[in-house]
Amino acid sequence: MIRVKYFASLRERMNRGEDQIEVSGDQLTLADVLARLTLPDGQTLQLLSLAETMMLSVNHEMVDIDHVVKGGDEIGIFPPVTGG
Amino acid sequence: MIRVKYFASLRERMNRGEDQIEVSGDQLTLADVLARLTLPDGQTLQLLSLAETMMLSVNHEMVDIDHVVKGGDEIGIFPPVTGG
Amino acid sequence: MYARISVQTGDFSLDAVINELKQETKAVGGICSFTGCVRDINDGEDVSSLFLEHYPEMTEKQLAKILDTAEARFDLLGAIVIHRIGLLHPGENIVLVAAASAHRAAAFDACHFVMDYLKTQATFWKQEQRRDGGKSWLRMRESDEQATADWEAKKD
Amino acid sequence: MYARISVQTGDFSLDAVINELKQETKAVGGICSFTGCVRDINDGEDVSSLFLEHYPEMTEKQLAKILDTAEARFDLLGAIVIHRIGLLHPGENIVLVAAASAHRAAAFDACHFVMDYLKTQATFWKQEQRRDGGKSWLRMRESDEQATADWEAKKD
Repeated sequence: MIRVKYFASLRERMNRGEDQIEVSGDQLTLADVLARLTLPDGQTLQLLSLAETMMLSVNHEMVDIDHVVKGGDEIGIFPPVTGG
Repeated sequence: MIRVKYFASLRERMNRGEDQIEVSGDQLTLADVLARLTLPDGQTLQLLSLAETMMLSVNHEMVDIDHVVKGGDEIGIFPPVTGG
Repeated sequence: MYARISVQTGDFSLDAVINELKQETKAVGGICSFTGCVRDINDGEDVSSLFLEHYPEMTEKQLAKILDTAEARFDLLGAIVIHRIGLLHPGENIVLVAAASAHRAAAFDACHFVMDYLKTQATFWKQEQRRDGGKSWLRMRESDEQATADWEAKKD
Repeated sequence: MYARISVQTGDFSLDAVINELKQETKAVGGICSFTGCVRDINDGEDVSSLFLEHYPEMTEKQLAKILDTAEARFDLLGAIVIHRIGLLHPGENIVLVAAASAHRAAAFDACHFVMDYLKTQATFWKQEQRRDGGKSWLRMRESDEQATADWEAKKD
């Protein structure tokens, strides 16, 4: 099981704060995970990430889209940060 | 009459905070003024200024040693500043 | 190096932060601080409030990483980062970064460095609420990305 | 631009200064400040106190000139300079420069600029009193002269 958290405008567009996805024995990259997650209109996050910059984290560290995830990981998906 | 004020280490070395000097009709530069002012040991400020950096002001504006002074001016002579 | 990070809803006192950094060591010669606050106009829009969201488990970790990088790069004696979350109004404080050093150039550089990286690396998001009732999530500025890129280029 | 200069014996509050700059305009997005304080060790010597002398009629005029130059060069909304005089002990504040702008880069640059010029242009002198009883007037650091020269070189 992998927990996926959304923040800010992406959380609002997903209409939910998080998802949980099952992982099989296969090696799964973040790109694969994004292909499995869908917006309410059916569009995948993988498609959305081609049009808009998204930042990705695994276990609270920023990572790239080719990062390999494993069961128990917490993934964060969010728009570029705007604090300060 | 020209008023000359000394500050910090120079005030201590002059053993006085200020001097007054008479100005005749001649054009007087700050270099001329320094030649007229003497430390307690007889050394002129002109001589001292060759060995040590001194900052000069006329009427509270920083000026160069070739600045021409006139009666009523206030001259400041002091070591490089060290505030902040 | 003394370091403190706080993500909080309440306001902060800059005097208290300066004293905290000076308590640590009497070798401190200067403290540079940056206080960011809510402006009443942003990109031409009248702002009535800002809502600050963050990624709770991640934010402090990211800020700690930025302070570690600053400590390795600059001659620092201490640093404090405080960032507020929740609803904030024009004039209110959002963020404080303070960096203490024996000499001023390091304090200025480190404070600027931490603010620049916080802008592009720390997991905060601002939603602007306008006087006309509209709401929108702010976008990262290109100038902020450029500021971080400039520090990366200066690294060597 | 809002500007205030004070040469005073008493201490100052950074919180009060930040609020003063924010009162002037709600367009302020960031305030960079630098607080300089007395270190307990300077160039290897144990410092027991510093005595700050200045040229009363000239100091504020010089500081005003520095703020004018900063206003012409940076996108500033306000600036405050406070410098203490008299006898000060390790840990005590000496100087505060605060610069407010809509955006942070201008605030950082202006604050740093004013501090650098204050170091070489404002008529203050420090006499150091050491724990061994010795006293000496400090000398301007070459690094301070260099900092001003660097700003002059960057002017165009």
